[in-house]
Amino acid sequence: MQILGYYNYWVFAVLLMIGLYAVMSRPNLIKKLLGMAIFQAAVFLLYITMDKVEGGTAPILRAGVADEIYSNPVPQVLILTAIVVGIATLALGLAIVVRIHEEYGTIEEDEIRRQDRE
Amino acid sequence: MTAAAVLDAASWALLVGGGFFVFVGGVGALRMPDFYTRMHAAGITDTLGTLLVLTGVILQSGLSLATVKLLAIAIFLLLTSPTAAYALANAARLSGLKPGDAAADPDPEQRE
Amino acid sequence: MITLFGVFILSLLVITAIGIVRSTNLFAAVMLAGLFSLQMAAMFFILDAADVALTEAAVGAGVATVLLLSALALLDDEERRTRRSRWAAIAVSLATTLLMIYATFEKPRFGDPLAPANQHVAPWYLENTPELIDVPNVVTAILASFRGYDTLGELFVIFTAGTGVLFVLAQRRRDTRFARLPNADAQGLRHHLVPRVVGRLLVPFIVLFGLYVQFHADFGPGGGFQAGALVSAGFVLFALLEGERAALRVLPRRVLAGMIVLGALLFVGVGVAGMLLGGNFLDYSVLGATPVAGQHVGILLVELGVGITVTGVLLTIFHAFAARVSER
Amino acid sequence: MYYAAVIALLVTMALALARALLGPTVYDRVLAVNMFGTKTALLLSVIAFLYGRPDFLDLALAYALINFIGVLAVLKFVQDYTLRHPETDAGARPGAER
Repeated sequence: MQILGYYNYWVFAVLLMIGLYAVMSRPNLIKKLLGMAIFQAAVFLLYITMDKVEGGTAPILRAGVADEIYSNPVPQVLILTAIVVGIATLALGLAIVVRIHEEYGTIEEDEIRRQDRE
Repeated sequence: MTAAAVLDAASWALLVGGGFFVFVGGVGALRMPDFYTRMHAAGITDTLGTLLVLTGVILQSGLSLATVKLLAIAIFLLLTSPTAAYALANAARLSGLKPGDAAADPDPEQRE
Repeated sequence: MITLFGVFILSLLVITAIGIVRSTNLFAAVMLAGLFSLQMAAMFFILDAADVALTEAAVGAGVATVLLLSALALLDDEERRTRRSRWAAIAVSLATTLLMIYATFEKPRFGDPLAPANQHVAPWYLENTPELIDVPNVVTAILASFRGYDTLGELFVIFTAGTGVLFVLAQRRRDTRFARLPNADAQGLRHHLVPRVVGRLLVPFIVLFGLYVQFHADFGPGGGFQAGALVSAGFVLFALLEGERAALRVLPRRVLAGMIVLGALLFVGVGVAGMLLGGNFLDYSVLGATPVAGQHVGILLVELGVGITVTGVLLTIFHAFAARVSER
Repeated sequence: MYYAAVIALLVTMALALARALLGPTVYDRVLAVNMFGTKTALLLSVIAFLYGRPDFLDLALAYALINFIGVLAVLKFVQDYTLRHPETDAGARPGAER
């Protein structure tokens, strides 16, 4: 169980780097945006992992139950707003990609660079 | 045997039965040879498994707000999943996918 | 046992993420991203974050897939195979992963109540919320009241992103000005009878559920962010079924723009009202007869402002993309 | 007792994920996503009871209501796609890995 306790952090690291790898190695702009979404999700996972308290329950207080352990509400507040901000910024990224496609006729990064040089 | 024990036993049976059907649906969706048979496997067990699992949980919840919510979940799932299955099959049929068409997976060599 | 379930879902997450990166078809990648979001929501729920899971559910299932698909409808859905060598990227990612995994051994054990993150401010919030604010949902109390200033900032980020999408996409395309014809694209799914009937039946329930989530936020998981995403999911469903024009007749663009501004103004207005009544900016305790009653009024209004702005922004973004698709 | 149902649901989710990764047609992937969504709604409602907090059923309710939207969005996307590209072999595209 000691090892399993670190598994969340390892998955965080792996997901983060899968996202980074997609952004670095794929010239396709939509793929880059999806990679960024994975990167973002990994950060959410890290924060929510840190909120868990052993034997605890979600921080919505129950009437009449004394000395219950509650998980940490602060990371939840941060991530809750970040998810909605994430979708809004993803939409902005998609809008820019759509405009790039209208101007260049492609969403492949190296193709766009080639056209810029000409 | 008390009433509570009977309820527990019934709920056990329903949950295990529901889990079995859900699992059968999953195997069918993976192993069946073409799209329409896969959908057949997934769609029917989806309905039955959902119903059994939710009934099993309802037996445990007693009469409370949770029962109403579970009933609402059951009703909405029973409305939407057959509709989604219908819409999907209809779209596949209209687009010209014939039963037996997608039988073979693409050559693994060609996939990246 | 629950920990093992978490480990299982986390492994599925990694497999899905690899699938997203490796698939050469963007449509397939978007479908896998939908699966990724479902798994994230289940994982958040297992980790005791009910509010976060509800947000991920509302955003991921209702809006994200639709937005990605409407963007994809304007682009090519096939990724061109690249000849570029990937070894540098693989090496950098792998090395960083190993370094980060090495660093995690310094982290406090998973679920440790004595971890610094759980010792700093969280116990104070948990202890004082019943007395100072008196709502059961501590997440809502922190979001709307203790850290209201922070939430205001997040709201303005969303506001700015919505405005940015409008700046980028709202301008008409030059070359298609004369070629605009009434086309089948804008008709939605009108001729699919069964989905249309069932979908129309669901729309009021989705909006009703959104309102429940909005106004029940003090007692259960919910709040303006989730409610905004849910209500806009209801309207997106309506637009998919009846065509975008029918949806714009119900909620025209002007109304949506008004909602974006109104929600943000409501939030700021509550803060300024607190100042005028002798408190600090976003200090709600002066708004009611007693400080606790004032907090209740303030939280209700602030969450309402968040809900209105989020609904407005998400629907504006959806319509901006959908208008591009039907112009083609 | 809940564990039996949770394990069955998790295994089924893995099977659905395998179907989504394998494809081969667009419809197989949509089927997998829809299946996964239903299973997530069930999983969340069972886990809410496992945790002894039935007030969290709201989450499962949210999925039961809006999981359907994704399928309809795909349907509309495919319909528009075949309208715009009438010449392509529709059974294989879009979404087929070639």
